[in-house]
Parts: sequence; C-alpha cells; structure tokens
Amino acid sequence: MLTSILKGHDSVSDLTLTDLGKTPKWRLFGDHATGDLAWSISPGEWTVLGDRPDGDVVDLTSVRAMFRLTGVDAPRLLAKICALDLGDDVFPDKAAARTLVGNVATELVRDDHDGVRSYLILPSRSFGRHMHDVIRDAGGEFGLG
Amino acid sequence: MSRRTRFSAWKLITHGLSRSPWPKVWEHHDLASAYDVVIVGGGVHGLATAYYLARNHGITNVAVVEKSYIGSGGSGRNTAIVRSNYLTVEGSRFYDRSVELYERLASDLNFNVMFSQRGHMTLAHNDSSLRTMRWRAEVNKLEGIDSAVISPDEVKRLAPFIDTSDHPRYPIVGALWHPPGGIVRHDAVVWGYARAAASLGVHIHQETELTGIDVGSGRIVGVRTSRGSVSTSTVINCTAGWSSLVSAMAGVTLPITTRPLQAAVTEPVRQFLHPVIVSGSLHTYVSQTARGEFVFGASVDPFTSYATRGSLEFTTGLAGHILELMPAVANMRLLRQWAGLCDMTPDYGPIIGPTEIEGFYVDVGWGTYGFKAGPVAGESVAAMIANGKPGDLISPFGLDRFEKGTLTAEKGAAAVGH
Amino acid sequence: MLVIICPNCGPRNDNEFSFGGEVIPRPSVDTDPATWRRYLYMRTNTSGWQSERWFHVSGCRRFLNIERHNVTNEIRMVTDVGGNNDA
Amino acid sequence: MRDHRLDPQPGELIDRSETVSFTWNGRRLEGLEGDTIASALAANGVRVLSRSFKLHRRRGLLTATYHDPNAMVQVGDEPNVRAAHLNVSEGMEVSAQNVWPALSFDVKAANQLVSRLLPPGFYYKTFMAPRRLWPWYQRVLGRFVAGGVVNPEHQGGEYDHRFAHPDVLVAGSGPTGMAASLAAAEAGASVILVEEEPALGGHIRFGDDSDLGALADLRAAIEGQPLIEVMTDAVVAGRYDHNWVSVVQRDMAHVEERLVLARVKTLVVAAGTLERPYVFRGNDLPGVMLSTAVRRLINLYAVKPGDRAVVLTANQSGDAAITDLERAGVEIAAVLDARTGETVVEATGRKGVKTVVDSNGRRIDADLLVTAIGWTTPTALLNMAGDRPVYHSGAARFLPSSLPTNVLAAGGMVGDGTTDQLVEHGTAVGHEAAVRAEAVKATWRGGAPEATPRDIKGLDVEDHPELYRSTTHGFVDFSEDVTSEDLFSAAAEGYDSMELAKRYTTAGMGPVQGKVEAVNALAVHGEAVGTSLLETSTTTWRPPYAPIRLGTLAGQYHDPVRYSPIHPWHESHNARPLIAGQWIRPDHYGDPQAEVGAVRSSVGIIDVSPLGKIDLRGADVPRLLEFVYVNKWSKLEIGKVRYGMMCAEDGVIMDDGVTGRLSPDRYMMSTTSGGAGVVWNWLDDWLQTSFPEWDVKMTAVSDGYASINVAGPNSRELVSRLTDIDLDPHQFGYMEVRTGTVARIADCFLWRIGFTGELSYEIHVPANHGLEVWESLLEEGQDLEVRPFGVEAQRIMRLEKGHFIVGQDTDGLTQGFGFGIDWAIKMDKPDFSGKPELAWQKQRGDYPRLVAVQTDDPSIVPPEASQIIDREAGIVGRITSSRMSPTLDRSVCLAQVAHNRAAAGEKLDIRLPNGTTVPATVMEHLAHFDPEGTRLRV
Repeated sequence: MLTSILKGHDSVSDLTLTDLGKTPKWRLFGDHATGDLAWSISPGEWTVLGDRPDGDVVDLTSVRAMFRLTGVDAPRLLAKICALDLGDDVFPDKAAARTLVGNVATELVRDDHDGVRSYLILPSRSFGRHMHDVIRDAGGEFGLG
Repeated sequence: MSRRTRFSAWKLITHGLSRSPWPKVWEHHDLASAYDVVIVGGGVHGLATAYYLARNHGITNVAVVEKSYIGSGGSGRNTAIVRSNYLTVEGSRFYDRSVELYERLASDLNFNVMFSQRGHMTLAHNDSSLRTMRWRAEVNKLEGIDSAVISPDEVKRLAPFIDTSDHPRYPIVGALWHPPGGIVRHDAVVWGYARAAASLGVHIHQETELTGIDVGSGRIVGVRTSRGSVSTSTVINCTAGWSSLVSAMAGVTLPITTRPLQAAVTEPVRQFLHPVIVSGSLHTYVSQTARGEFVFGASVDPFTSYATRGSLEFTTGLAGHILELMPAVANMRLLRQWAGLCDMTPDYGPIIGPTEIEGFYVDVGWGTYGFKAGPVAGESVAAMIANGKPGDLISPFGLDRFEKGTLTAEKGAAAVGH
Repeated sequence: MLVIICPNCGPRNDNEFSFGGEVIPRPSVDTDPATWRRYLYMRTNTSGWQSERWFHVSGCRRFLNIERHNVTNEIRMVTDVGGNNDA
Repeated sequence: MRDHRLDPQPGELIDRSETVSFTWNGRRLEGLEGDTIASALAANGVRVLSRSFKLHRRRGLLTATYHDPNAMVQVGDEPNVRAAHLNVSEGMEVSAQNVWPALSFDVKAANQLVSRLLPPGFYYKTFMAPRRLWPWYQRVLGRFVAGGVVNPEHQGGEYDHRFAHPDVLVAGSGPTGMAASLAAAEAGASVILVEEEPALGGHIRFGDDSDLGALADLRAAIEGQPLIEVMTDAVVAGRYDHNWVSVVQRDMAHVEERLVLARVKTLVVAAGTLERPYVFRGNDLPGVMLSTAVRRLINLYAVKPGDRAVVLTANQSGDAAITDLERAGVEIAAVLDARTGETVVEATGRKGVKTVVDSNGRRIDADLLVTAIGWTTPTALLNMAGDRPVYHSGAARFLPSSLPTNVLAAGGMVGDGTTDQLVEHGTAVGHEAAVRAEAVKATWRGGAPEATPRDIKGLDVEDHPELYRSTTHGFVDFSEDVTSEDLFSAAAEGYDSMELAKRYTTAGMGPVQGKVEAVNALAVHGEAVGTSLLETSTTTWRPPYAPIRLGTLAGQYHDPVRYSPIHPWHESHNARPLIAGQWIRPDHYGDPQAEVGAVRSSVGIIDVSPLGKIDLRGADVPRLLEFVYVNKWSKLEIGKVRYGMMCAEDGVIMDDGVTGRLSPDRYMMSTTSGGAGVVWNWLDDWLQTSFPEWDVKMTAVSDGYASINVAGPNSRELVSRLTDIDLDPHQFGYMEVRTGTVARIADCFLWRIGFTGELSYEIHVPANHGLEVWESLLEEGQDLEVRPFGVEAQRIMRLEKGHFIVGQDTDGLTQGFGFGIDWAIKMDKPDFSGKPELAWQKQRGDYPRLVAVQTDDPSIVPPEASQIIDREAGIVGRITSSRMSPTLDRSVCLAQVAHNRAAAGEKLDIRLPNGTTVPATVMEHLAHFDPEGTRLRV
C-alpha cells in the first residue's frame, strides 16, 4: 500500500503528487454514468469516481491505485512517461483514456483544478509502487521528490 | 579443388610483393536451359547444400538462384552465433554436427571463416529459468556436448563486466555455460561455400529472382526466373523470409509466419567481453567481435512483417536490458541497426524434407537459429537429395509432423517457466 | 512504432496492442485431424495486404480487425469485432 | 608552442574572456570557451589527432564536423568522442585512441611497411593452419581494434526520454530549415526545429556579411515565434514507420542526454550537404582538409589552419575558402581550379603535408592542402522514409526521388541556391508541411483530409564537375583504412557488386557509416567494374543517422514490478524475495522446512495475493466456463467451488485454478499468478470474437483482493476467531465458498480448498485491508503458534501432496490427459477449447504421464530437470519437481515419464547432474502424503 505524498518545492507552479488509493471507484456496465467523475474507456463500460451508482456495478476501490498529479508542469512530466498526445486539442479537461503510463496499462483522466493542470492516474493496484517510482524519477527535473 | 588457388600466408606474401591479381572467387555464368538441381536462395543454406551436393555426392549440374547478392538475406543479417546446447535430443545432435562442421570449415573450404569458440553463456535470473538451463545441460551431456550449469561466481570470473551483485530486478542465479559455442564471420561462411561450390562447377546466379515453379502431374518440371526459364526435376527451397511465397509457387502451404528479427552494432572499443552472453528473461544476446564492436540481438518483432527497416523500440528496449546486465557500457554508442526476416514455425523446429510435390524439397522455418545450422542443413539436405530420403538427423523435422500432430519438443523449452 | 487508429480510443502506438495474426475460422470440433491442424498451424503468410486480428490490451481491451500491408506497414482499415466503430 | 589563434572573426563562437584548460595525452593546454576539442587543439598547433585503424597512419582534421573520421578521441572514461563536435570544458582529460606506445611514435605503424601484404580481407586467406594456433591468431587480430576504452567502473549517469507530438519537425537549421520552421508556425503548426551544431544557421554561419545579416534576422524571428521549439546540439537520429522520429538532445541541464520520441505529422528534412573528400595519393595526410573545414576553423573558431596552402577548388566553397585563408594570413601557394581541368595528383610528407604535386607536374611546398571538389547529400532520413535517391550527374550528387507525403526534403538536399533563394524555397516547403500536418490530424480525428498534397517547386541545380578520384590511388574510407586500390582488387577478385565489395573491404562499416565516403566508394567501385554505378545505384542508410549512447536509448529504464498489499510486512520480516514474472513474492522467512512443520502441525498463513481473480457476472457465465474448462460446470450450486483446467486449442494445458459461485449470477474465477493476464485475454477473445451474444460481464479484480491462505489443522480455529461465517464442517464443507466479514472487514470471500494438502481457508479480503487482516491473523493465532510461510514451503507441501504446477510439471507440449485429472476431462461435452486434440490424444495413448517418484535412497534429492534414462531407449522422462520432504523425512519427486514406464512399482534410473545414476520407483499415487485426502476433509 502506497501512502506517501510527494511534494515539490514551494510555489503554485510546483507539482504535487497525491496518493488517493482509498477513494471509491466503481466499474459500471451500461450506457450511462452518474457520480462525481465518470468516464468510459471501453464501449458499454464506465468507471465512476464517487458514490456507488445504480445498475450493474463492480467495486474497483481496492483494484486501482490512484494518484493525482497537479501543477503547471504536470503535462511536461507526464510527457516523459506517457506517449499520449496531451495537447488541449487532443486531451482537454475531463478527457480520459486507458493507455500506457510508465509501461503499465493505466486509466488516465485529466481533471484540472481551478485552471491548473491536474491528472488522475489509476494503474492496477499492485503497480502502485512502480508507478510512484516512475513519476518520482520523471519529476526530478521539476523539483518533485 | 584443382580449379582453385589455395589461400595461405605464403600466397599473401607472393601476391603482395608481385602485385599479381588474385583469381576470381566465383565466375558469372549464363543461365543454362536445364539443371539437375535448382536451389532457391543464395544464403548459407543454399550455398552449403550446393557445395555438399558437389563434394559429397558428385552432383555438380546445380544452379543456385539468388534474387540479390549472395548472403544478402538472413546469412548477412544474423548475429553469427554458433552453439549446440539445445533442449531436445534431436536438436542437440543436429546442432552438434553443425559445430563439428564449423570447427573444420576453414580448412575444408580453404577460407578463414574466423570461427571463434569463446564460449556461450545463457544467464538465469530466476529459479524456473535455472531449471530450464539444467534441463538443457542434462540433455546435452547425454549427447556428449560440453554444457553445464555454473554459479554466479563463475559467471563473474568468465565475464567480469556482468553485474552479478544482488540485483533487485534481474539477479543472476546461475547460467548455462557452453564452451564450444562462439561466433563466426557470417559473410566469410557464405563466400567460403560459394567459392568452394563454384570451383566444383556449381553455377551461382546472383540478381536472379525466382518468378515461378512449374509443376506437372504432381512433380516438378522446371522453374522460371527473371533471367529465363530452366527445366529441372528437383527444386530446393532454401529461402528464409520468403519461404511461404516460394513454396506457394509450387502450391505448397507452410505452417510459417514471417517476423523481423532485429540486431544492432556499436562502435568499436578495446576488447573486454570474451564470451557470448545471452539473457532469455531480458530477450538479449551480446558478443564483442574481433573488430571490437558489440553485436546485439533480441527476440523477434511483436508482429509479422516482411519489412527489414527496424524499429526504435528495439534499440531502446535493448539498451535498457543491456545496461541491466552491464551498467558500465552506458556511454558506448549504438552505430547501426538492421533487421532480417525469420520464418517462425509453431514448434520452433525447422522444416526439412520432401513435400506433397515430387521433387520439391524445403529447408525452411529456421526461426532465429538458421545460420548456426547452415553447414549441417546443407550436408543433410544434399544427402537427402542424393539418397532420395531424409537421414536420421533431419527425420524429426519433416513437414508432415504438423498434420500428424507430432511437434518437436523445442516448444517445450520456449514455453517452460517464465 | 506504428499508429493504430483504434475505433474506440483514437490514434495509439502499436505497443498498446497485441498481435493476433491472420484470422482463421474455427472448424467444427468433429472435424478430421488434417482440417483441425490446418486451423492450428497452416498460414497463408502473404506478402502485402493482410487481414489480421489485434487486441487493444492496454486500451479499450477490444479485439480489432485490421487491414495492414505487411511490407510497408501501412494500415487502411481498423474495426472493432463487435462492429462498435464510432471513435 | 605557437598560438594559431586569429584576431576576432565576425561569426566566431568562442568567448575570448573565458579560457579553458584541459589535457591532451597528459599535456596541459588552454582553449577558449566555445572551442571544440579539435579547434582548441588546432589553436595549439596540434595537427595529428589519431592513428588510423589498420595501418596506424597519422591523421588530422578532415571535415572538422561531428562526422570527421579522424577526430575520435578518448575523454575521461568515454570512448570515441567526436573531438570536432564536443566543446572543451575545464579540466577535461583528452587522449588519442588506438596508439601504442604514443601518438607520436606508434609501433603498429610498421603495418604501413607491409601494407601490400595486408590487402582487403587478408585475414580470410590465412591463419588457417595449423588450427591449434588459431586462438593465438585471434588475439593478434583483436589488438587491431581501433576504438577507445570502456571503464568497468563507469556508473552510467542520468538519461531520460520524452514523447513529443509536433505537427512539423524540421531537421537542419540552415536558411532553408529556419525559413521552413517560421512558415509552418505562421500557418499555425507546432514545430520542433533540430540542429546538430550548438547554434542555428548551418553554412551561413561562416558566410559573408550579408549571410550573417540574414542569419541574425532569421534567428530573431524564430526567437519570437512561440510555436517553434528549438533543439540545438541535437540530432534527428532516425525516422521510422508512420513518421516516428527519434531526436537525441545533447545539451541537457539535468541529464547527460535525452531521447525525444516524436510522432511527427510532417517531417521536413533540410540537412544541407556534406563536403566530399577527394581520392588521391596522400589524401589522408594531416594538413589535407576540406574547404568547409578550414572555413569553420577560421570563421567559427578563429584558428589559423596552416601557413602555406594549396587550394583545389571546383566550387564557390573553395573560392570562399581562398578569401578566408587570405584574410587569416595564410599564404596561398597555388590555386588549382578543377573547373579548368587542374587537379591534385599527390600529397607527400611524413608527419603531414609538405609537398603537393599537381596535374601539371608542379611540386609545390605547402603545409595545407584544401580541397573543394563537391558535395554529398545526407539522405539517411529520406532513405529511412523509403526514398531511393538517384544520382544527378549535373549536381554530381544524389537527390531524392520519391518521398511519402508525410516527408518533405528541402534546401541543399534538392538543389542549390543563394541564401535568399533558400529562404524563399524553405518558406514554401514549411507552409506545405503545415497544410499536410493538418490533413493527417483530420484523418486521425476520423474525418477526411481537407487538403491534398501539393508539389513544391524545387531549387535549380548548379553545374558541378564530377570529381571523385584523381589519377592516383588514395583513401576512400578513412576510418576503415580502405583505399581505392583495395576496392579495385576486391572487384577483380569477384566481389563485384557494391554490397559485396563493401562487406569484403569494410568500406563504410566504420564509425562514420559512409556519410563522408559512400559516394566516393560507389564511384571508385564503378570505375573498377567499368560501369558508372552512380547512374544505376542508390545509396542505402540504416538508422541511426548519428551514433547514440546506450544510456540515452535506455533512458530512465523501468521494468514494471508488482507487489502485494502485504509486501511491506514481508520486507520488514526479512523475507527472501522471489521473482515470479513481474511479481516480487516472499520465498521464505528464513527456514522453509520449519514453515512446513508449522502448517502440518498447527497453522500457517501465506500471502497468495498474486493469484488471478476474475469477477464474472451474467446469465451465460456457465456456458463460458463449460467452454474454456475441460470439465463440467453447468450445475455448479451457489456456495460451491470447483477445480478447473484450461487447455488451448492444441490441447496443451494452459492454466488451472478454482472457480466458485458466490451468488446466483456472480462467479469468481481464480487463475495461477503467471496465467492471470493470459486467461483474462483468452476469455475476452472468445467472448468478443466467437460468442458476442452471451450475457457475460467480466472484470479482472486480481489486485482488488489480498489473498491469504490459512492452512493447517488449526486453521478452522484461527479463522473462526476472526469471521462471522459459520465454519462448521457441515455448514462450510471442502470445496465450498462463503462471503462475509473477516477481522471486521466486509465483502470478503473465503473458499475451502487445499493446495497444501491441509485443511485450509483461502481468505480474499479487499486489498486496502489486506495488511490489517494479515496482522490480525498473526495476532489472534499467537497461542496456536501461527507462522507465516512462503512460496518455497507451499511448493514443498503441494509436492508432498502431488499437486502439479502448470509451467513446471507441464511444458509447452503437455496435453490434458496423463496428469492425474483424466476423470475431469469430459469428452461428452459438445464443444470446448482443445476438445479434438484431447480426443486424439486419448486414442493415441502414448503420451507422457505425470507420476510420483521416490528415490530408493531417501536422502538423495535429484535436482529438478534430472533426466530419467534407459540403457536402450535413452531418455524416458525427467524429474519436474523435487524436494526433501520434512513431513516424510525423505526426498519426494514428480516426474514426466514415458507411458510404458509409468506403472506403479516401475523401477527408474535417474541420472544426476554429477553424472551418477540413482535408482528410483514410481509410486501408486501422485500424492506422497495423505493420498486419501483425509486431512482436507476434517
């Protein structure tokens, strides 16, 4: 279980990496979704972050680790470990994808915080420590550590 | 070998001083209207087959047709590793004969193929791969092959650059050590066979592409090429990469898919790595040539292709794996990458033997290990043509095994453990 | 690294996918050994345009039918086996 | 030593206020900030930089670029550093490579005396007899290696990677490349502009005042263009399928080098031209330089390249060099104008050029011979894009022929022009590049491209004389010591195609990879075989364009590893790690045999979280199970679990595990740790491609549950203390599953199975609480002396019990029958994966059998993979698993043996790795221990 919170130095532009392992996450089968934040990475399947939705649901809370990466440099850091085009025209706020991050299949969601770039990174739980190390090493040049 | 000047140090000196030109290693010929045997593919398999047909069986009315220059395919693109420490009895016997032929090849062909028996080391990074190593070693020993499992300390002694420390991800728990294994100058093998075969009367036709195979009432009657047609009763498919396409010309379907196998070479540095190092878990093999370059290879590409362009991911993955083994080489530079085509079979065994078309033989499906088999394959195929039936060494590798469901057990090795 | 335009995910690198090869229809299980083993082992292995199966294992986890030229690696068609193709 | 530094030059890159001191072969020298190693050495009057590969001839600057074949040096513990590219820095230790004992006096230079005896490929012709001497010959040949030295202690250093997605990437920042970048950006495209040298500008950096003016304007414009990202001291190393482009960035602050992996929509190659050396006797003497080399030395580094020069010129570059030399105070001894037929025949001198002989027989004293005889096009990136450049006799160089629409060539690659013409041309190319990039993105969005590619008007081609070789023989490949004479003799010997000649002479195989010499080699080889090969051939290039460090390619290499939620506990209790695929697991905690004892006598717990777990829901789950497992599943009652085996379509055992029915329409499938991913994909494959109509919803939840197996006679007692589930054997029997709370954690499920052969409960608890439950079990079980056990103890116990492990006791050919579960394979099912092969296997009957084997001497444990041999039949089987059994106090084995050697009581001979053979016996049951399974069913 990963519990550390990585923080950069001291200014708003700095990156923070927060482990949100226990935040409730649900897999909903169906063509609609409810909840605080919901995204579909496969036809007919939604991942919901928040309260348990109705319908055919599997609890993923323990299945996924979850990190929040926040800061103006977040896309630059992510571009070192993820081949996805993170440009605004391709991956705008609230966009989601399942893709490779740090060589691990990961759900990736952009969820900006009052104008500051912020990403949720949800690898399968057992990769949590690996993902933590990958992000820390990539973040060295941005003062993350 | 009367028609050939013998190479020797003395000849070097006399030619050097007299500035007299060397005789041609092989001549160009017009395409004859008929040959007893047409061999498709001017690589080590095709040329060796031609050589042994002529030398061992006196069959010299033979044409080797090569669509490009000799050795332009797999023979010139492989990493030139020779070994015989295979998992199965049939595999070990077969490749052991190949090593034997390689050891004599320079004197047989009077062409120095630079066979350097520096030892072949396959690293084990976990218990299950160590078990597979022991399996191979035990089978090898029973076949009289010099092969054994060694300790990490032995690994360190034989290859001091290898990181045998308590490595978090890929610890070295032992290795399979095979002293007779080594590397050879691949072009020299091709040229040596070509020169020797040519001197025995074989016609080597370069820049001559096979365009069709003529079959009449279930038997071979001739071939068509970019330089004209030839009548013949015997065609041997000795191609790699294109074997499915060549066989299809005769209406024969093969259990083969073609995948690129990539390799790369670094800039030369002073000699420091003696043995050939292989890591199955890291999909990597490396050796240092006499020129000082590191030659790297990996596993075949993740999808089938007839392209030999190579990929960036091969080099990035390779480098990551190499530095896991040898951190000190981080500032050596990768100079050149390339790819060859490999014909993969379902059981990782080659396909040698007759087909349902009379007179059409295949010597294909060599996967990633065709070069090391060149001499023995040539010798065996030549004998099969001369005697009309496959010998013991190759009988386990017939095409019919796939319909019979009697696959060779090398697949065992490939699938055992992780 | 090829780009595969996944009908569900958009353009992705090929290392997100796993290659399934030629699509060979499965014969009836009551068939003869020769037919069954052709299904298991025999391949056309053509050079040129090939219809093949890929699996977007690190993306939507959908199986895809792809037409790829295996000399140039040009890709001219990608569809989801389920026919759900609105990207 | 005399200082060769000139007065300030308009375009110089050096900072005269900053001196840098470094050592050259141990001698302390001074250069200036901005100097390359080579320019600093030249400023100090050093002319000889290296010794050649085979003949150990003295070599000096030739091209004064990264690609200078003569300027490779050792810097500290880095071999093969490009002295004409890397800047000097304070304290740098530079030394010559490939010299012994010293650069000035090299013993191996003796090879020059016998050079006639060392023709190309001489080693193929000798060292063959006697064979016993061959190893010694090899060591001799090994000493000819030309490279630098790798330091075994070198610890790598930091490198990283970055992905990029530019609309347009421009390779080369000459006037064309700069203009193209600006035009593309003005059209709204995002641009990456890559320049190999430390500053933008290309050849106009050493041009006249108007060139320098134009350069300043272009640089300013690029500065002010936010859409352009500039990468200097960086090189586009490769172009791969679908415009996947690699760029090496050399001047990084936080890492030594970075590899940029860019998915480029349009690639613009504006790499200019490289100047070609001329082939004549003595063309490799120190002091023979290309016009661009002297112009770099004078204009960029303010270094005087010599005192008295002969200039052979066929073009403006040569003419400009004369002006530069005169300005630098170099006496021009003679100008030979190749356009009027004059040429150089020979250069002589021992340590460098002393005399030049021209085509009129004149002998001219000079210490510098400058040649400007023509250009070669660095088409590498175009070749990688599938182009086959064709020779243009007017341009005397290769030009692109056919490019894919996502690649454009520009500038010197396609023709010649003044700076203004290049800028105009580059602007048109850049705009078109942006348009094409937009079209690509449109198709990626699933739409149709708005525009179709337009052709851009190329540049005119000035007349260049075709000059390759003089009337004498000289060096063609400097780094490989290959002369034109060598190429002639190779052709005469029969290596008469360029490819064969290249491989035989090794021309083009060296560190420069033919960039400088390939076209000369082609021309000379063509001469040798009597046909103009240039007209009929093309040049081929393989990636990378410039060599890349292995560290750069590796980047921040991370191979994924997986940990169980209980792993921190294992770490803090000195578990020996076991690497199983991506998983790091506890092998044991010090004493596996004692761990076994604890389980057999009381109770133990093991972390089996890596087991695959797949949540299956929907009405058709039973149909799926019927299809993928060999056994029956239609009537699995709620609360029951069943063992299942999966075979692939070829009948080969793929995976096994238990599946339980938790509620009417919810099933939980377990797989082996290693097989979890494979099985997940396998089920998806069948469901999506063959049975899309089935109602099955599948979620891989392996990581969602921490799995703890509580095993041993006291396991019921221990678990009962923590759960609300009724563990009464009549309520919760063997092979059943229940859901409930454990240690106050809800949503757990338990199944009662027995891989170890003991009464045991496998507890699956939401992973976030795995650690707490693990610790509660140890806490609650103290009085029972509960003990954690690792994978090793589990393997011993499952072996005592005769349970096989897929991948260890089975192999890639092992089909379903013969492994003790034949009863489970239901051939009466209409269809399931692998059914036909299994039917034929059963008919054949001659398949290997898994049997339990015990050595007659109980103290001998035959290592796994020991072979079972028979004097006549040879190998008749092998030991697949073996351990010393603490329970039975004897060795126990599982083995695969031939069908006719599998009967109980059969005597076997096991060959041990040490060569001895030990007798053993086939047992009646697979289980060495408790074959009736009474301990499981209590």
